[in-house]
Amino acid sequence: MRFDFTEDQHEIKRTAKDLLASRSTLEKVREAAEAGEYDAALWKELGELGWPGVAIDEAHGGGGLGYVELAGLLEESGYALLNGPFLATALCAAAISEAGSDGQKDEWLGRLASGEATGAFGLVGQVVPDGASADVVVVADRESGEARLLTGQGSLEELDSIDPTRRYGIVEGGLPDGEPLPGDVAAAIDLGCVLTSAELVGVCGRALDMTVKYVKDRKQFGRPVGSFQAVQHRCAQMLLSTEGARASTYFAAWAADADRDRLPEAASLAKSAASKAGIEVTASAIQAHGGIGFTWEADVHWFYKRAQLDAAFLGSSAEHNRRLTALVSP
Amino acid sequence: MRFDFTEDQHEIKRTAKDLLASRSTLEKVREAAEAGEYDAALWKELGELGWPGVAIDEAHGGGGLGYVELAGLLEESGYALLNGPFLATALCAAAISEAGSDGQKDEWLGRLASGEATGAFGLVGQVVPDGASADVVVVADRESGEARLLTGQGSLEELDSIDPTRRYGIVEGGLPDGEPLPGDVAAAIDLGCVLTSAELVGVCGRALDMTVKYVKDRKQFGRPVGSFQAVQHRCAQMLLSTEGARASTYFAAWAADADRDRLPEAASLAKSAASKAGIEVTASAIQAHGGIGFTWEADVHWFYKRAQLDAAFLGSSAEHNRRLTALVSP
Amino acid sequence: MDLTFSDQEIDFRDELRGWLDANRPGEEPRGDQDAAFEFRKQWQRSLFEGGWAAVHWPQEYGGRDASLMQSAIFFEEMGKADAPLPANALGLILAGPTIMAWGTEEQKDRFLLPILSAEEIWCQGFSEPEAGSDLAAVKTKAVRDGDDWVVTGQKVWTSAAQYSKWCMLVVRTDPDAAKHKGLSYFLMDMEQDAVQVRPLVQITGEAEFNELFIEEARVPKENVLGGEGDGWNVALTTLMNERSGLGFFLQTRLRLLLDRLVEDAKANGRIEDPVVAEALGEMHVRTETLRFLAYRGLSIIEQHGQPGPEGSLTKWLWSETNQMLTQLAVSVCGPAALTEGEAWAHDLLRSRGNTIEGGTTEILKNIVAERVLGLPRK
Amino acid sequence: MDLTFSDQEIDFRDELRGWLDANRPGEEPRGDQDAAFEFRKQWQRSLFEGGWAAVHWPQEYGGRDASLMQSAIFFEEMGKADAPLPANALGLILAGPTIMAWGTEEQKDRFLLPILSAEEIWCQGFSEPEAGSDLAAVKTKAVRDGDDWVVTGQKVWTSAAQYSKWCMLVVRTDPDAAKHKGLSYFLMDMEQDAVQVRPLVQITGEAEFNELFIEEARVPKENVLGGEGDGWNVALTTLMNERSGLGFFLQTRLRLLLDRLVEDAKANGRIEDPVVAEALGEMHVRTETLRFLAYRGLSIIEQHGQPGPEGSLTKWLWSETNQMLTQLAVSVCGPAALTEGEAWAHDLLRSRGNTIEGGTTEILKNIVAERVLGLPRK
Repeated sequence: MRFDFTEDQHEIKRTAKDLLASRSTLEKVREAAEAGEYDAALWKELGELGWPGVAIDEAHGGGGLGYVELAGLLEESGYALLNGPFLATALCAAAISEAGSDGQKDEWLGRLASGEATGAFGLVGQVVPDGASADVVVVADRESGEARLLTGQGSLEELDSIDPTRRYGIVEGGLPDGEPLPGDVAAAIDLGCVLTSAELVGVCGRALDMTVKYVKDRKQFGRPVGSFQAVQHRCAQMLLSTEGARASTYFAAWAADADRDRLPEAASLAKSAASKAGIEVTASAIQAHGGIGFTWEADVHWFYKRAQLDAAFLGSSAEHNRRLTALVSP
Repeated sequence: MRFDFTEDQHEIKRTAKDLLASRSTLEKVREAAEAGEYDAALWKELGELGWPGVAIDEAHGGGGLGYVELAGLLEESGYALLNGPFLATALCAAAISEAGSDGQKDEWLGRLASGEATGAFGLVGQVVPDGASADVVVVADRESGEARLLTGQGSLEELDSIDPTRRYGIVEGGLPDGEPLPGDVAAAIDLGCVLTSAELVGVCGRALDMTVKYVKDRKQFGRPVGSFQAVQHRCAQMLLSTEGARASTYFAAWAADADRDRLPEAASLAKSAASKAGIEVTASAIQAHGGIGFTWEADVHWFYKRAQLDAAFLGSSAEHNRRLTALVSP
Repeated sequence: MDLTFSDQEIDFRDELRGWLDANRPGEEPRGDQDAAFEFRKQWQRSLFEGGWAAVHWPQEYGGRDASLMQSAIFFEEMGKADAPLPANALGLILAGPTIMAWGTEEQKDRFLLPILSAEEIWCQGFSEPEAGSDLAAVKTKAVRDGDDWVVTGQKVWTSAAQYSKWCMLVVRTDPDAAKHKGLSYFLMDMEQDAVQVRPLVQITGEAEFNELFIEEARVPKENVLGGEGDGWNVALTTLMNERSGLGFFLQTRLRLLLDRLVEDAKANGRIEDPVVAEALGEMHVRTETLRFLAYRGLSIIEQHGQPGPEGSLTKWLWSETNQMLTQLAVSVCGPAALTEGEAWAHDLLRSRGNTIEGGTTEILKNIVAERVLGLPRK
Repeated sequence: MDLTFSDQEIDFRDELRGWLDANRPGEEPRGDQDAAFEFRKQWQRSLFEGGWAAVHWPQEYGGRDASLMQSAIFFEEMGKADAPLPANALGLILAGPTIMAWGTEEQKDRFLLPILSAEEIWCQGFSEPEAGSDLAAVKTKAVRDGDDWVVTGQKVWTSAAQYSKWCMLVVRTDPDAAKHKGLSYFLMDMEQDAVQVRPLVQITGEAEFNELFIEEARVPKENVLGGEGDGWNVALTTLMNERSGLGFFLQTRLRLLLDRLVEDAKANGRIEDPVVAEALGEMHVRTETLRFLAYRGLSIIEQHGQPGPEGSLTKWLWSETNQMLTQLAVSVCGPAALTEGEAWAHDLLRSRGNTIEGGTTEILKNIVAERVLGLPRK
């Protein structure tokens, strides 16, 4: 057993981190958020690097790697709050790979892999990341197990959410008109949970790193804030939540690649842990920053807002907890 | 508005505290728990002082005071873990006063008031404080609103609980055979919640006092344990929980005397707050005592065990939370 | 124990309700801060004309000599009527009482009436970027120049500074004295070029607070409150007033918020889910407990002349509950609670400040542990 | 990333399973501590004869040179088989490895084999009534008398002391040295009148731990482990071994406990209550997360030679989850979970010790903050 990335996987992740640290800084994320648009040049570059298609099979123009590698990239894109529709496109590609017809795969996977087209994926009645701006959207209904493919930007109504770093859409009413996807819709949703969890792990990781740095530097009552036991214990709890979410998410990504029987349970374990961690860790980060953390100027609020949206997306922690009990007690 | 005892009420409570501090010390509670029996002399004395009958009307041989006074006494008896069947007898008297027939009142209230007879009260399927040793037991069913009066010691099966400071019984199966009580059974249960909450407030208060004293004295790493911020914040949380439960319970006791329309809500507010506080505060007390707190020799575990039983009795915090929502959204 | 209002309290409440019925504030403008402030200023003028601007002030200064309980009733009724806070809340609650306690007759004559009438708005210059909650670490300094003090430094978290004529300013007048000595309390005129106000945008996108950049501002010596070097003690008077009564306003608002959430949960059927029902019930318990604690705290002071532990618990319980309640709204109301501009979404974000502003929860717990429970300082 | 066991790991596991199938320990006697200990001693003899007593020990000392992962598998399988811990757990896990690291050849020859075979049981004499978790505050002192050290003092929380032949004892041999200097690490013979053992009854009514009263006990100088004054460092070796592998045993037990609770909830229908279902699901997440963290921690050490943060998180998460789970059992199982002698009732009480024994959660959080996150000490 090796519950850790291989050297190649580590290398992919490290390279991604370095790239985003210079190309998608929080200053740029802020600019894009305030302007309401993404960095098109960066998206083009990521497409050339093969990010959106890393888990798409080679026959459809993808990198032919797995969900473990994709999860590693998404963790880094969450860490950077990547200025672009990477999660949404990856989710859409995963859904079409999993549940699409051969024709749908042929039509879309190559374009999504190269970044030429952007995608989105979501559930009926819910908020969909980048749903209003995507070229192709897959909307699924967990109850009925059906899904539809919608093409053309604007096929979902735009929703102006509290997280302005991303363009959201909303699916109102029931399942929209569109091409049905014939494959395993439940698996597509589970993959979505895994990948969103990976982003949340990155969000938590960054909120924790920012907080640790801040409380080491910031002094109050004549000593670093981070030397107060209450702050120390808060940071320790943030670490526990983050590492727990990370371990569960890595397990789920591995199950997506290598042990599909365990995917439903693994996806809910990951999404439950990551949703809870996301909300708690980012709220804790604001608190540990004190007054500064409550300002627009400090960057910590972007992570809180992203975590709120991601935590609700594809099912909250509470919903996945119930699903887990239903899985063991059918 | 005066959200505080009157001078007379304070005086009753102070006197009770002083009496119990000398007559029902934790050493004596421990002896009685280990021997499996109560201090009969103390019970006789309390009967002479009129404790069990303080809220019973004068026509039936009681003190003619109210549930506020009784709650004050019960808080002190919880604080001392009073070595005797005071709560159970008070609950039974309240149930008969509320729901009993004239005949039942005439037969039992005077004897309960004087302490000549002991009583108990509980719900079907649940554990009943002092249920196996009482001379008269009222068993109620919240669903059907029915109640039965059972006479003679041993009318309930004994249950050897984790709290050996008290003799418990259990009502197995449905409503037992016995004389029906014709009156307002729901109100009798609500009164039981209020009075049990009062005991829990006392339990919390004592656990907090013991803890504060301990962490002031005990030194580790060269300084008092109570100077560590984690311990300080733990104690502060214990105070918040205790004071919250106290304020809610006093409100409910007042409603029992003076505003019966609000009794159902007030009883659930009190029992929810007090049950939660009881479990949390006493567990926290053990933790703050460190290894010592985990020993039989230290007294703090008696409070934890009592809190566990009281918290489950007549409905847990979660059950009362749901009831509150049902009350506002019928 | 008597949890009904006394006749006197009922009279007070009924008179207030009658006045409120006849003088509804109307709907506060949303999204335009200046308009909203103007609206709250008008509202205070209306209160002033009705004699309701500062019920807790002595009659001689235009108040009603209200008891603590009446003051609580006042804020509770305001909360229930969904009335805004008066524009000059800091003047009414903080500056006024502090000036009454420490001011000279001249200062009282000069400052109190314009506070009441909202003619002159006040802000509070205590916090500093480096000092945070630690008043003893104040660095803004003042040096004497003839009859004036010349002030230089920076303040932060000053709400309403852009609308204020005056600032309650804590400054260091003696750099050599021990940390909390050497402070003085100034009443600083904001209308001078040496004082620059920069809005501090918060995570909701609003700017309730400001930074204050002070570069050789002048404060005449007659505007020192208390004596030179008395700043610490004068500031404590201000801080002690900080939450008096206001807690009832917040509690009442919380109750209204919970009622709204219950209505939303009924409307969309989520209340049928036992998990939601239990969580709503828990919020009900916390909200009512808060109210009981607040009233009990007042009763204890009225009966015993000394505050019990309750006063230091209510802000902590309120802030935590408000955060839990708005988070619960996300699961009850779904997308709407995460949509920019929606009330729930705003409240969710705004609530994160509750455990920071006016003393972080960490500091409040320290205070409870050390001052209420008497645990040893390190 | 590969979360399947390697062939070598599977071979190891299958061999162990085969042996376990043929050598079931049977049912541990309940309620009689001496009989239970004798049972666990027999169980260790059986493990010893099968070559399974200490898989993580080097082959030359009778172990199997097991990798960390194999060691984990060992404890996981033991947990799954509901096997008891071997009687001499402290000898196998703590004393053995510490003696291997610091002992002379004579000491290794003398002590290791009887540890393995359960012929000589070991206990740990670190904690003291006044010192608690603070090893630097150890007061038990030893003075030299010819070739012996003469030891006087008191120890506490020594489990299995009444059955032990030897004690890992931390004593102060130099009263003048700085606090954590001046300590030495003795291997003390328990079979002398100068050592009195008094059982420490815990809140469950059982006595897993003891107090040790030491009044001029003698320890020959050849029973000092490491050099005089090396006690702090030797003790750290012991403490570093404290939870190795054992965590998997606890995690597996927790999983079995949760499975039992789910079965109980199915049997009495409480699982139909969404509030119960959600709570059970949360326990599921915590329990599996614990397992993932534990395995991941091992992988990180195996890959990078350095522990990641996981190792310091698992005991904390385990203890908190065990408390939550047993409390949940009260609401799922009702009266049975509060009945003396019932398994749930026992586990509820016993779980309170989890956040105290082996390092309180407060101490663990300090360690995480300072050593893992690098936050400044005060």
